[in-house]
Amino acid sequence: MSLTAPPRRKLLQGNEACVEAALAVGCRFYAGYPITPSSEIAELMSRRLPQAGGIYIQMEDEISSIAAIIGGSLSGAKPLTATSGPGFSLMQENLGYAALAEIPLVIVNVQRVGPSTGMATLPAQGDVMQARWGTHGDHPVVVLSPSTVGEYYSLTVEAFNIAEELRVPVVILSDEVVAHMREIVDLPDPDEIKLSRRPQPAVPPEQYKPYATTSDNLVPPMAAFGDGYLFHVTGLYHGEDGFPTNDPKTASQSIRRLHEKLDRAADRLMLTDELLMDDADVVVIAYGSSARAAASAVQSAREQGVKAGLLKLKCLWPFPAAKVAEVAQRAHRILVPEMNLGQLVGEVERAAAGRAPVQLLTKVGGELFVPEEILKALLEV
Amino acid sequence: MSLTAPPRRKLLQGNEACVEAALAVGCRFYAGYPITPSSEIAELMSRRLPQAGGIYIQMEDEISSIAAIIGGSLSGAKPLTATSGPGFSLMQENLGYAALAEIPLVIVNVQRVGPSTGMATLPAQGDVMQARWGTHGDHPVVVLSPSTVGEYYSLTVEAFNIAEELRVPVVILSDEVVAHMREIVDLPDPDEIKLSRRPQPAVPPEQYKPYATTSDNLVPPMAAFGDGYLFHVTGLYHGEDGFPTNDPKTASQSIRRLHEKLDRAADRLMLTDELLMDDADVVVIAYGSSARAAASAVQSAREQGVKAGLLKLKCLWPFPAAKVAEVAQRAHRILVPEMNLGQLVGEVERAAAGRAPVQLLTKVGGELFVPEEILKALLEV
Amino acid sequence: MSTSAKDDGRDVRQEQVLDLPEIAINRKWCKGCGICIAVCPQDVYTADRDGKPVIAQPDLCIWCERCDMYCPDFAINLAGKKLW
Amino acid sequence: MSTSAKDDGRDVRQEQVLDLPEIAINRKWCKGCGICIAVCPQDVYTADRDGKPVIAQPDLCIWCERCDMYCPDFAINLAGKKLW
Amino acid sequence: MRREVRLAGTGGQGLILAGIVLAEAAGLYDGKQVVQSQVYGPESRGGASRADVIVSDRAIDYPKATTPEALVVMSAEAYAKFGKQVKPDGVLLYDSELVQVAAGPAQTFGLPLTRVARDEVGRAITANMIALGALVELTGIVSKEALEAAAARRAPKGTVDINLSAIRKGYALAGAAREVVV
Amino acid sequence: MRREVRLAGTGGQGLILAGIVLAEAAGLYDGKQVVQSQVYGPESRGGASRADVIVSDRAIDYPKATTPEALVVMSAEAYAKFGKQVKPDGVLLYDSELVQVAAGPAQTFGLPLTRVARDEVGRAITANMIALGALVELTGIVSKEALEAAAARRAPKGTVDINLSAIRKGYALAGAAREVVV
Amino acid sequence: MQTINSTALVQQYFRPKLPTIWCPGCAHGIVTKALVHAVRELDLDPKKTVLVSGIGCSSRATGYLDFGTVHTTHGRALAFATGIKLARPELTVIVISGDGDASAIGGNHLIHASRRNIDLTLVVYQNGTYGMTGGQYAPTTRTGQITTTSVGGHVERPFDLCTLAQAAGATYVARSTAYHFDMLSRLIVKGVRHKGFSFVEAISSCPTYAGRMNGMETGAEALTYMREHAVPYDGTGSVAQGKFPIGILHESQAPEWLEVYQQQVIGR
Amino acid sequence: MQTINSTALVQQYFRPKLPTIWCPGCAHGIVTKALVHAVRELDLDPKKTVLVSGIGCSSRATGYLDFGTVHTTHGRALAFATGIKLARPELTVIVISGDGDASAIGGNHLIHASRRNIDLTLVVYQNGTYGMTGGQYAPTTRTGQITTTSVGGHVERPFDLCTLAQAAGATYVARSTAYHFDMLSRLIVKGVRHKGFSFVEAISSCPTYAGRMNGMETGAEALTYMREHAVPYDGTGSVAQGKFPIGILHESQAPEWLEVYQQQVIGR
Ligand SMILES: Cc1ncc(C[n+]2csc(CCOP(=O)(O)OP(=O)(O)O)c2C)c(N)n1
Ligand SMILES: Cc1ncc(C[n+]2csc(CCOP(=O)(O)OP(=O)(O)O)c2C)c(N)n1
Ligand code: SF4
Ligand code: SF4
Ligand code: SF4
Ligand code: SF4
Ligand code: SF4
Ligand code: SF4
Ligand SMILES: [Mg+2]
Ligand SMILES: [Mg+2]
Repeated sequence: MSLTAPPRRKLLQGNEACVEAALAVGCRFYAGYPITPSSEIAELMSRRLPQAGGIYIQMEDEISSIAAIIGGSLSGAKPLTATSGPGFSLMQENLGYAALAEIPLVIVNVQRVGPSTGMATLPAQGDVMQARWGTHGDHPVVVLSPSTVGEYYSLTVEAFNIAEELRVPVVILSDEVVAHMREIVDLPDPDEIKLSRRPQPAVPPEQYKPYATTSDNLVPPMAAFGDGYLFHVTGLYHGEDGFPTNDPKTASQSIRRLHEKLDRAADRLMLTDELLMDDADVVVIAYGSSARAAASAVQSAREQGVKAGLLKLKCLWPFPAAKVAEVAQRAHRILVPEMNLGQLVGEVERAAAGRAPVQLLTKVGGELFVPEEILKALLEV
Repeated sequence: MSLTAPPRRKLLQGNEACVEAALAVGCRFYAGYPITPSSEIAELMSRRLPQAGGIYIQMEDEISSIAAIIGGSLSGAKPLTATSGPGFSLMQENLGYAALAEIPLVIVNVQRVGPSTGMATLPAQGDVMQARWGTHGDHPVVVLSPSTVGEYYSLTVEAFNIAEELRVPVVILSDEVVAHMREIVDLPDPDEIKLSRRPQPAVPPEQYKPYATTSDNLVPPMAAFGDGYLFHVTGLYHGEDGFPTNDPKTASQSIRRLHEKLDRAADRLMLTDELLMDDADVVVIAYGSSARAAASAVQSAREQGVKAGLLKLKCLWPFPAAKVAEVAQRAHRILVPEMNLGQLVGEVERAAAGRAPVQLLTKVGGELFVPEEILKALLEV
Repeated sequence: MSTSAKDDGRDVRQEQVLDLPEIAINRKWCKGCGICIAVCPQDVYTADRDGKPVIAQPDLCIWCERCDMYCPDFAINLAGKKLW
Repeated sequence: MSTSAKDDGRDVRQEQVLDLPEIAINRKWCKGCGICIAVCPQDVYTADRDGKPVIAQPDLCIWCERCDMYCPDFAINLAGKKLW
Repeated sequence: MRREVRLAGTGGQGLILAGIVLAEAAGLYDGKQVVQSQVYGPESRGGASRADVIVSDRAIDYPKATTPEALVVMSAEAYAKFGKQVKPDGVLLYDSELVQVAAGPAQTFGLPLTRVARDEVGRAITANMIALGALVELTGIVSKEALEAAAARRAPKGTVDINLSAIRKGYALAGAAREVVV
Repeated sequence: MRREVRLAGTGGQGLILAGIVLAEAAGLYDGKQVVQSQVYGPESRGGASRADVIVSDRAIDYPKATTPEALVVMSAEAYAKFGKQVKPDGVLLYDSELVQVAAGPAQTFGLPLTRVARDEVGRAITANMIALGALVELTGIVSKEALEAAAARRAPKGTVDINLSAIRKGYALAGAAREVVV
Repeated sequence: MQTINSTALVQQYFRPKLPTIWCPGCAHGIVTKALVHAVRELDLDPKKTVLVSGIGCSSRATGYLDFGTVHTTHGRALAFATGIKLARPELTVIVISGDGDASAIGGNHLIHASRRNIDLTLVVYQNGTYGMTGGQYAPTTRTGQITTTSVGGHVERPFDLCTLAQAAGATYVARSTAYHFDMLSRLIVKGVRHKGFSFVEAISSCPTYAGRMNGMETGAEALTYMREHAVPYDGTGSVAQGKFPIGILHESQAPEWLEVYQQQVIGR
Repeated sequence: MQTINSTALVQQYFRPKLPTIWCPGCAHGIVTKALVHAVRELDLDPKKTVLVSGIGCSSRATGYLDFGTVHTTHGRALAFATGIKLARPELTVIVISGDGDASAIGGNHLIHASRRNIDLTLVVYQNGTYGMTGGQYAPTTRTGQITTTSVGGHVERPFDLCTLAQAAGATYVARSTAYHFDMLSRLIVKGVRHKGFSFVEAISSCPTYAGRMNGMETGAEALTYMREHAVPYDGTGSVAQGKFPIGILHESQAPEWLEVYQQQVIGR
């Protein structure tokens, strides 16, 4: 037993990696309602948070869970909640509130098979479009999707940082597979973890306008309650001063700014990995667990002489349309495997705009793609 | 005062037309929760339904409202609820239930400006994508959108009939403008109104399987509670017998059937109007209130020598992709005006697949398009 | 209460002590609901055409504060230091 | 209750009247929770290796119905017409 | 031809009902296309009230009034808000005892609507019908027969006569005023 | 090279923990890539239990075991469910007192895991560690040093020795059995 | 009450779906048996009876029972049931719910159903935890209790669901336990016969989580706990620390919703 | 209590946003005044005080008040407030809600906040209707009352919100009316001082809908109604038909959530 493990190398379950990352990046408030396959996040948080002086509270449902973390964020916390499809559906109204009022927060949706109760213990990628469009009205949202436990960790860190930097709700769309499997993660040194913090007001309280922004990134500084700044937060359309308005011009400007804010952060939000893409003729565009089978298939295809490549998307929304358009320009064919009946493929087709044929591979019923299924499609002519 | 009005000609407010149509097509159960700008539907229903022997109940929120109408449908009623964005967001979880369990019902969403509370008394078309994708998991849904009071009437009749024929939840996406304005409607003769009824079991109770289907349209016959048939209804994936299953094959088949069911009804669900489309070079694709300004603009453009045409969509989902593809083949240019930041335009682009350039016109902030805005875009070269 | 007593810890003699309040009506905020008129036990107010209060009989005021208390629109203020 | 009395309106003599129930255990449904064994006041059952009941001393049964009543898995049935 | 009119004042003056009567006159009795709309919202409570009516021979595409050819204003607030939106050569009809009107490009007709309603017709609430009568007299946007039929249809039981007499007062008042203007 | 093993039995036998120990042996001490997974769901309660471990030198793309080269079964139910999925030339290790195994293409090793745990190691719950020891002896999927280090790391306070001795019993049992088979 | 005769009960009222998914010793099976026992006593026609449940271990009961059955979404069973009943008043509608289902996510529907007094009977399988998701704390978890999200002991106070239902307006409020099987069954019978909304709290168990984490591994221990802590309701509700009253805790008359609606609104 | 002095109150605690959007005579303004009067009495520092409201006419109050203010989504004010308080315990958090907001869509948060006993004060502006959406019936609408969705008279029974909050576990429960201004203000003061969850029902009015449809057109009539129907709480709560008790209806001590959590969970 002279062997010693590298000190920061850990075997972690996906949901556990998420919890550790959240703690490492400064999350000290969690409000949630248990649901399979996300409940480990709640359970671990209930133990780990108080150790760090943070607070775990179980709310009466998912509606109040997201409401509570919005409240926590207003008090200055970096808050987290975790859920799965049914709970995510219930969170939609308040998710829209967070988007409009520009509240930094992170929601983990561990996808299982939907709609409705569906198949609670089996994985799917069926909430991709919902994550973008689930609440009423135009609204900005950032959606990340990990395919390994290590990514679950790093994207959780990213999620908090993006939320804070851009004052936007960030959704982590994981799934039952990545949530429950264990993999080796080399935890970063705490000092090396980027810890973004929402921009703070530079003006004294009397001059503070909670939605006035002078910076290029269009993100207004955000005071916390108790910091001495008095301001109003509302889910009504509001001007720079935060107060309700029915003025079409102000309303139009403010909703456009929210979207423009994400447009300007396009580079920041372009999180992709490329595998053998340099000379690829046939490109698989995949994300989450499906990307793992895809990676395997792409390598096998290469072995069989097909110039296959993989574009793995780690940030699904905003969708990297420019990148996909560029891929479509070069590739002969694009394959999109999804554990749903075709969701993100719509965006791929839209971005490809006829430049390359886009083929959808679907897998539903609670099963992962096996590499052979994707390989078969890669080898077709 | 010798003048007499045609007996079935009425000046109706949009929401009133919806109520009259619902009653005419056999709706006898309403459960809802008031919200601007839909509340007139509740108020009128509360008066009109008991006159017809039906029941109006106000529930504690929108979640229970849709739950109650699902229950009502299971007891054989043709039920209705009406809401607006915030309530529609709250209905999403149970809307998924209705889709998976194939419950006929109709939901009216009178769109106002979102996200969140937004601008409660001003119109928008911001819930178009949500209506398709708002709940978690793959699910089928039918979405109709009226642009006149007369259409509000006729599409309400259609909505109930489609819901019954296909065992699918149908959403009517109206908006504050069409809901609150009054127009002349020639009410159809009651005898001329089509009254579809969900297919009834042809087998005796012992042989009844609530999700077994033998007909080409893939719609399983539906018994009502109290009719002597004993069966189980669940939001879990289920086999033909209605009981939960985790079997990937059964699960996959059943979710695919739900989607295939709508595919097979494509003709039934292709509800479009064409204006000057025969030789149109520049085509406006519009729906709801925006289509009115578009119609005006198209006519003005013609007067100015531009071969403009309008394809008005009355059924937004399933999206008439084939039709749009065909239009894109012929047209030089497609214009899509939306009272949002670009929603259905994504589907138009996807269907056009690069065959014709697609230009989005957005209008947000609670204002309608004025015809001149669309005209200007039509006249551009 | 006696006039010579201290009130709020300050010497009451330094302030102007009145036996009638100064009634200020903010006509911009007033919505003419008529509450002040209805609750005044002394008929101090009458209504103008918009239902807004007109101070008709200031001398009858007993400084009961009802109008100030019940005006839903913060449109009435009774200023001054009560004599009693 | 006396054996000659009518029960449920039917003549009890036409059925087989027993002073011991026939205990049937459905081993497929039984999950070996041990409730029956624990609640039996007469130690009628012992447990097999899976914790499922074995009818060890049927004669001690006093037909109290606890095992039937408390088996959460509908795995025990006491058949027969009670003597009393 | 597309024609737009607007009736504006405060809640309780019955202007929405007047808009509906006008719309029914056009749509049910004159056989025209018509769109009637009004403003909703927090402001509508007790505060401002407004009804727009668009009448046309062919389908009405755009459903909102943009530059009404005739505007009836029955409160100062309504005048302040909408007074300038009336068409240059249009008709601005106002209650001369409630509203003060400045000179502008529209033809202005100040009529003592509420006073006549109260003192001559006998019920202040009929000011809206007097306004309708005057409006129709001045614009001919609907036929008088249609207006009267529509008003009779909507009038609460037992008030048909009083409403019709109010309308006719409106014709008369406007007729007289026009002569002055012309 | 990608190698897959599966441990299956009933809840309470500690097979998930065994899977984790194996995964940590590979990942933390042998420097391999590893994926450990298990089944969740209603069935997992009290009923069947299963842990899969995939070990590889390079990144593991597909995270589920498809045809494990070694299968440990500790209940009849588990054997019925997974017995056929083991690789043709693979290893089928079973508790000889709990499971009856039919002939098949895999090499079968019936060891009295639970009995040895109870009677020789002194705690029935260590059957899982005996199984791990045997598995490693037969497959070499991780080094023995790594296995022991990982087991020591996860062992509750005061139970390191007993767990290690169980593992070593596993080596010995499997070693003996292999000689019989070979 | 007749003898149990589980086999006959199963034959008459169950679907061929046994065994259940419930863990060994889980009292949900006993509560279900008491419920079906009551159905037999009431001689309900399965064709005119609908059982509605939410989501949770307890809510799985509907799948096994041969009636019209609906397994709805989490917390919403009462709202679905409201529609089922209103659209077809001749149906007998019984709702099965867990404590989490009925009082966490579904708490609002519980109080509103209590207030409205529509003729429904709700049976809550109360095991003080969310069994289905792995034993986290629930609104019914006792202070100090260990759960998977309160490993050091729970800090909140639990609802007294009967008190809550009564305060919200329920006209029939009763509690029994799986151990007090006959009483439970009788209380359900009375609840179904009661015109208006009936609330029955059935103390159940979760050996796998709540039990195991709090020193009551077995289903039998849970039954003993119920025997030792339940005391018959004495009309005041005051019981010794840690004990709880069982029996009919409240009964009153108020107009049933549908009856009033039919008379006063439709009949107008 | 000091004199009202509305102008001083407005200057000290209001934003320059008056007049309000409330209809003429709506008592929401009076209740708000009583609330701010209490704030002055408590001498709360606006920088350490957060007011949270839902959606409704009443919930618009937060926009006028110069504190940290949040106008949340319909029914969810208590849930937002929970997060605000937990993440920064030194804040004084007061929640403003309508009866619809608090007890229709928000009923579940009401009972859970009552149970948890986090140190929040809830003031419900209770006017027996949904004013904002046009006067439909609410869970607080009296039987027989006319509303825009019960034109023939309402058929349901209303909640007694105080009874409900108490049954759910609230440790401070009080009711007053806009008419009983001083008492209302005092009850709010005590509620804020009370450690734990405090529930204050403030009977308000809706002249535009509830009033007009039920023969009380004016705000003044509504005040008269309050005067005539409210009776001081006598310790039993029994009042004549149609009357309602006002005063502190319940007060008890229970551990405050954050205190226990900090001691027993974090401190472990
Ligand atoms: C919207 C939603 N949130 C959460 C869940 C996860 N969930 C399923 S059952 C349950 C609680 C079950 O507890 P209870 O109702 O007491 O039933 P038990 O399992 O204890 O019998 C939860 C939280 C869900 N299915 N849906
Ligand atoms: C989710 C949702 N549903 C419905 C509404 C519409 N709505 C706004 S306020 C309100 C009720 C207001 O009643 P109450 O809380 O009593 O306040 P009041 O206006 O009477 O003061 C409703 C139903 C909404 N905004 N959001
Ligand atoms: S203080 Fe009293 S008496 Fe004086 S004006 Fe006001 S209400 Fe009347
Ligand atoms: S109470 Fe206030 S708002 Fe009402 S009339 Fe008097 S001053 Fe005006
Ligand atoms: S009936 Fe009673 S005595 Fe007989 S076996 Fe069952 S529990 Fe034991
Ligand atoms: S009570 Fe039933 S399930 Fe439990 S051991 Fe006995 S027979 Fe088996
Ligand atoms: S988890 Fe608990 S409640 Fe669920 S079946 Fe098992 S023992 Fe029963
Ligand atoms: S609608 Fe009613 S509650 Fe709302 S402001 Fe007007 S009077 Fe007050
Ligand atoms: Mg439970
Ligand atoms: Mg209210």
